[in-house]
Amino acid sequence: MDILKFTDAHHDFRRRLRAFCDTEIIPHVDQWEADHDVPREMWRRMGRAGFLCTGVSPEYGGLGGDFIYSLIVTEEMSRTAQTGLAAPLHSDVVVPYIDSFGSEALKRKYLPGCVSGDIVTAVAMSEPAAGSDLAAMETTGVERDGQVVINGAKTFISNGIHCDLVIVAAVDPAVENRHQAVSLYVVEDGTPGFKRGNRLEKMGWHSQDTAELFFTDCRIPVENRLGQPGSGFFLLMDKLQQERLTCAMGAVAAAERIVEYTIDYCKRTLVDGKPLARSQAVQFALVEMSSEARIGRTFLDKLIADHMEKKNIVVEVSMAKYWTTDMAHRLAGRSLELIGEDAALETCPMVRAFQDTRVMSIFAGTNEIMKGIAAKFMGL
Amino acid sequence: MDILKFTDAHHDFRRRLRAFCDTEIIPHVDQWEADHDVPREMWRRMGRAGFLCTGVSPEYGGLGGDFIYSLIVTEEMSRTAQTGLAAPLHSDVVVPYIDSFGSEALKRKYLPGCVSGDIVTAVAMSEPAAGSDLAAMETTGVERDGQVVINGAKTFISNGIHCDLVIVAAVDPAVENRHQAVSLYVVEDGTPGFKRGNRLEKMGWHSQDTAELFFTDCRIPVENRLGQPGSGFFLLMDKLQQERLTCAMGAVAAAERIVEYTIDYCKRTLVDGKPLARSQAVQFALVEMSSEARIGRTFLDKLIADHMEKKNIVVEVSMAKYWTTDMAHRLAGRSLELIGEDAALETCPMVRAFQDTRVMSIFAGTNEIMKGIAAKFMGL
Amino acid sequence: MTDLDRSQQEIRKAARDFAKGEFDRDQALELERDGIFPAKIWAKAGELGFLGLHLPEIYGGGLGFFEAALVTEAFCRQESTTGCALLLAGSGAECLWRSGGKALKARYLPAVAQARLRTAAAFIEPGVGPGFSSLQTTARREGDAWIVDGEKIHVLNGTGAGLYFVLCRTGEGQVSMLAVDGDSAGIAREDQGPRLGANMSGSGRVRFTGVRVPDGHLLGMPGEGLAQLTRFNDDAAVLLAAAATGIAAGALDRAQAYVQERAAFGRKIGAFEIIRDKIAEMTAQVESARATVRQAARRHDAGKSGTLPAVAKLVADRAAVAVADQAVQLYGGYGYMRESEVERFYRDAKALQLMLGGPGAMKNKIADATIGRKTGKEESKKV
Amino acid sequence: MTDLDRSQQEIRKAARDFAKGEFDRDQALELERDGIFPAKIWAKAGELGFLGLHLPEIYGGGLGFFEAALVTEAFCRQESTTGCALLLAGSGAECLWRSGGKALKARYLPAVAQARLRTAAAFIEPGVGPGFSSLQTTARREGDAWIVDGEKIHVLNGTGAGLYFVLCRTGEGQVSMLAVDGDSAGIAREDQGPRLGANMSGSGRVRFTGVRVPDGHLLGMPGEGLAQLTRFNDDAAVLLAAAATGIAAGALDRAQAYVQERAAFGRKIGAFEIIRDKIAEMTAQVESARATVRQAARRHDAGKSGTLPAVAKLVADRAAVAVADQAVQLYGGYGYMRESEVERFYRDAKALQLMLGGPGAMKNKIADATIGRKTGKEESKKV
Repeated sequence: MDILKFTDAHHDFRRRLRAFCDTEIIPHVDQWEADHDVPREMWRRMGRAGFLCTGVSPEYGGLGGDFIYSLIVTEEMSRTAQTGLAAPLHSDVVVPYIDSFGSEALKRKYLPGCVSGDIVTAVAMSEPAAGSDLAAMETTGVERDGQVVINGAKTFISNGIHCDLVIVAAVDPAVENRHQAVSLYVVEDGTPGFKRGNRLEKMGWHSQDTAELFFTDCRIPVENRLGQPGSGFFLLMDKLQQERLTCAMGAVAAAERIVEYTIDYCKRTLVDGKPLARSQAVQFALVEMSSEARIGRTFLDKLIADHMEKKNIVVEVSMAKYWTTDMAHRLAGRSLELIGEDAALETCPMVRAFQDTRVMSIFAGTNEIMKGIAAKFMGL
Repeated sequence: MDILKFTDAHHDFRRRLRAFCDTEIIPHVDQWEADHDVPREMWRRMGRAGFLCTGVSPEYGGLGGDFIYSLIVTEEMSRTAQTGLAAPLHSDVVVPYIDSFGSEALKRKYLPGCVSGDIVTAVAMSEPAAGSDLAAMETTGVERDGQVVINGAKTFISNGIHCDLVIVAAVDPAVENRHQAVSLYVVEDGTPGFKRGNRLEKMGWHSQDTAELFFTDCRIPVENRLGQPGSGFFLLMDKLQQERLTCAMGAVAAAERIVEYTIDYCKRTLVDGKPLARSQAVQFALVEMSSEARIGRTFLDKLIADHMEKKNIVVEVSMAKYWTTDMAHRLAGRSLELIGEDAALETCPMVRAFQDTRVMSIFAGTNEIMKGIAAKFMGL
Repeated sequence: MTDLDRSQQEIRKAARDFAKGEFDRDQALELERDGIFPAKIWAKAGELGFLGLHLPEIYGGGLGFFEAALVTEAFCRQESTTGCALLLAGSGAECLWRSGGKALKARYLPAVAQARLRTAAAFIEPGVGPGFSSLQTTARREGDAWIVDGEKIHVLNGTGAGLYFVLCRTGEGQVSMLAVDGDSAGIAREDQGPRLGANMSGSGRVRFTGVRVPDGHLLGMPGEGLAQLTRFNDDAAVLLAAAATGIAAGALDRAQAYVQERAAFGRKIGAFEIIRDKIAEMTAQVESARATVRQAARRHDAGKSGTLPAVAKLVADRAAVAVADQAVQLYGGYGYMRESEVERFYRDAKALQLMLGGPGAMKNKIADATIGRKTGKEESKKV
Repeated sequence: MTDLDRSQQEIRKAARDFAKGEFDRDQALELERDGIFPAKIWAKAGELGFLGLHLPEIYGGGLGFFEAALVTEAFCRQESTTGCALLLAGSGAECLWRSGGKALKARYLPAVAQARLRTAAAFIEPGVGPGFSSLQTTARREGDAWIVDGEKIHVLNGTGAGLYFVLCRTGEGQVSMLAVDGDSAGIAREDQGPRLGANMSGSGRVRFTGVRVPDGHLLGMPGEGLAQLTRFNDDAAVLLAAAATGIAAGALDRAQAYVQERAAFGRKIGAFEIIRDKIAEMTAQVESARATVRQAARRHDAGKSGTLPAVAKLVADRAAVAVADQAVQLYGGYGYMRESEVERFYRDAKALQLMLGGPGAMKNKIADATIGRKTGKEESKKV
């Protein structure tokens, strides 16, 4: 039985996207990784081709597609083995804040650009002294006379260099209860007082322009607030289910790619004239890796279906985020061990997979945070 | 979304079965475990109440239910924490051989008794010198003059003491190719030359009457052969998917029971006045255990649905059998660690769970055999 | 700089030979099934000087934890449950050695080393955690004696011990340890039934009702009970870790022999890559546990073992559980049968792992030593 | 019977002090990023006598693997990649020490110990497995010399070595080892690009075209190459395991400091139970790996290490990977950044694990020693 119902339209979309990736992206990926950057133009190419923000309504230029389109984009982008052109982050994590909580004016102003790729987005939550602990956030947003003045620093912000629009979480220092003090603001590139730091050097995600962002008396119109003042926590909670699910989608896609590559490698690599895959120990490892990927896939598909039915599955999604991201990286590690000395070199694609998957258990709420959330909602 | 579609009839069946277990089984289980036996009469009670062989057609007295009934029986029997009244083994593993491959005469003769509980069945494959390796089987079945003469010994046979009917795998020594030499025969209790050994003393499954069986010039009519001569391997292969799936069903049910008990234990047990479940380390362990059980459950449900659609899912079922059985036992081990010194005593239900789940990775083809099968069918 | 000096090699060999000669497989199966202490073997081991090697020489020991660990490993390797029973026969005696008065030690310790006296650590009560803040058992002064009232559970050797080390409340916030003679009036013992493993030692529920204990039976000073317990846990961790190493080694011995003998699919199963892989993993676990336990014992003898006893127990228990589990698996269906022995090694390993508070307690101890105790009792907030 | 004698304690302290004083974090970040060998630190380490301690005294060593392991652990603990580079600088020199002629040893080994010569083990070729049955590189006699032709890959120090130990086919079924001077005509070196870890040592592709090697540069006798390789693998396993232990210990040091300093949810994260649990697990892995490596080194010095070098490498590599991985996790987002150091410790640990054939090769070795080599080459039939 198929848990997710793919239509012909979905299949067709995947075919077109795959062709796009094969010709426009994959041939350049090694260069982007070496450059630690993706050409800004690529976002527009991808948007123009209709592969960004597939969930946005046609009214704003989007496809108005269901969440299966997001899954397809995540899977196909995973195949490209690059992280700079972070379409799922833009389309499924950041833009939905504007789409769901922005005023009609903000939506009209920004969504078409998000869809077309003229606007690249980022969301700025983490701070140097406050990673997963949102209550420790120090960036302030003070609303006065129709303006918001933002001060503070954010770090580990994906798309930090390219973003034209950043959603910033900031606290109102006048509000005692930290959970009612956070608001989300949309800040445009070029706003005075908004500066980017350097590109951060990371273990992996080399083509991804992760950066620090600085706000110094950065003034924006109060209309650029998403939702009510102090509703930030609520808005974040509302969207985190999808963000975590998106992480799990990326993790399962990565795991499947790792399994596929490793099986292929072991079948085609001869050692003393015999394919590696003829070794029983190698076979068992490959079976175990495949099993974990398939088991993770089935769980994920079920949660996607539930998510599309708008079920509250916070416990299950927290479980899926931690389990699938750990699993993907565990598989990458095993892949290196099977491949052996070839995997000591960066030219081996599994090295990139190993380095790229490592962050998955950290971002979008560490896996420890996920377990804490699950425990809380399980009533422990 | 629900992967499996439970109808009102299913729910009603479960309610009746649970009531039966609560009144007829559970109060006696500790005694049965201590006795290392279940009263033979219990099989009849269960059959008369309509809980055996739910898949057998009404024509032979059965319910003619779908495989979801088997799932329900497995789950509810798992709740009883005993293994002697091994309904799933009888209903979903052994009887299907007769139901699928028996002649009309055999079916008319035996199926009604299997359904009513008057006939308890067993399947005899393993031998002292041939566990998972069917090709090394030494028990012979020689057909001559309308009779079959069986000689050999079988071991680790569940229901070995109570069984009224045993399906015996035997090789024709005249056939060179071992894979074409095996036939399956139905042997009745009381047949001269058929003897039972002693009840085997095991780590767990104490109420289960596992035994050795001996055949010495045991003669049965050739009509008691299932299928064609030499078709044994084929018949076994045909039914093993369901047998392994049944194991996975038992494993997931056991895992869920372990999680349920452990969470409850940790919530209600105070240490220095504080519930165990308030400890963060305990919470994380409980979340991890719950996650594994849920992930296994989802994979299992998907495979049950596929199995009901008669899909060939040999790879996935092999994966599920190994992964879920390992998982169930891993959870039992973690449960003991969380419970602590209380779990050093057999009075702790998790000790029985620990001891009972241990065999799951061995029976119905060891988990190493499962991985070998998966590797083979994955083309490694 | 070899690993064992000549005398240690001789001790190990003697222990191996003794175990090989005296431990009987079939008898062990019976004793374990019925939960009976191997009294005869114990007596002989005491007679030959294999017990309490780490106690001072005047009490019948004179060597160290290192040598006691060697003997324990050798015993458990040959026969898991019997080995555990011999080690556990002197359960808690380290408290007496470390903190008891001279007269008390002279009276009881030689009997421990000579296998004339089984001792029992009576520490646990329902709902009492590592902080012992809710300890119920009390000892109050009455003249020149202490009057003990309370109930202990999970007392190994609980029904068979001649001397109990009882953790009691002797005043507000004051926990002390008393050595209570098993013959004292007012002690009621109840067997708690079969154990998961180490089932020759027996778990007992021991009720003390107005039990009169002479003053000299207080170990150390009033209020030193928890410190004594902490120290005891390290002593016991080293020896239990040695037992676990022995169980792991014994399970591996059996698995190695089995895979070289058992055939399937046309050859010895030891020729299959995946079986070889498992044997190698098991070997690595045994060797690594052994090295860790010896390091812990060596440093413990030198009085500076730090986190090593807890590390050794954590690591060796896991090795024992994993190796015995894998041995069961390698044996196939036979591994699940009692007569296979390895099924019992597996249960013993798991039971050993739960002792002294289990892995959680070991980890707490390690974390306390490395990053300090928790700051206050505040519950962790969750996001 | 303590663990380290006074001189060993002094060596360890000297190594720690040297590493603390000379290894610079920021410089290491740069060198590692660019794949540059830390030549200056290496020279100084050689000058001060920290290199090749396990070589004979006349060549600048005079101690044992135990001491060399102590130094390696201390170096890698302070600075993973630099420590690896210093160890790997003498890669393969054990082959020369064990099997080379006196003149050859006198010429090259002191230079290794004094950090004037980097050496490289040139063993691997594409598609050549542990049996070396398809080895392509050949050495044929021509007068009083050998002519070497062939190509090696994954040669650590491949572009920077002054001496290569080259495994060659010298006849039908005959594998031999030659020490080839890096200055010889006919050697072409190519950098294979950035490595996953241990990226200051560089992987090279080295092509030998009609390279003339004097007769005295043959190590041992023709046909002894595989035996030499086996022996070398044990030597190298002990030292690489020590490096892995150092990486694990260094990652733990950093994680401990971090959790005691970083705050979240209103307190230091080291106060959270789950963080304490992780630190305890990491500590257990480090201590257990260390004990195993020391046991292996001790026994290796005594010439009876058996499976221990392979066990030590298997266990210590896993400890290093797991502990560094967990350190990255404890650091959160910062742990994924290059400047955190622990991200590099993690990559180094994983790269180290792949050396000498990785875990699979270690397990094969252990299984060979415990249940014998495979019986023939027959493929396992599956059911």
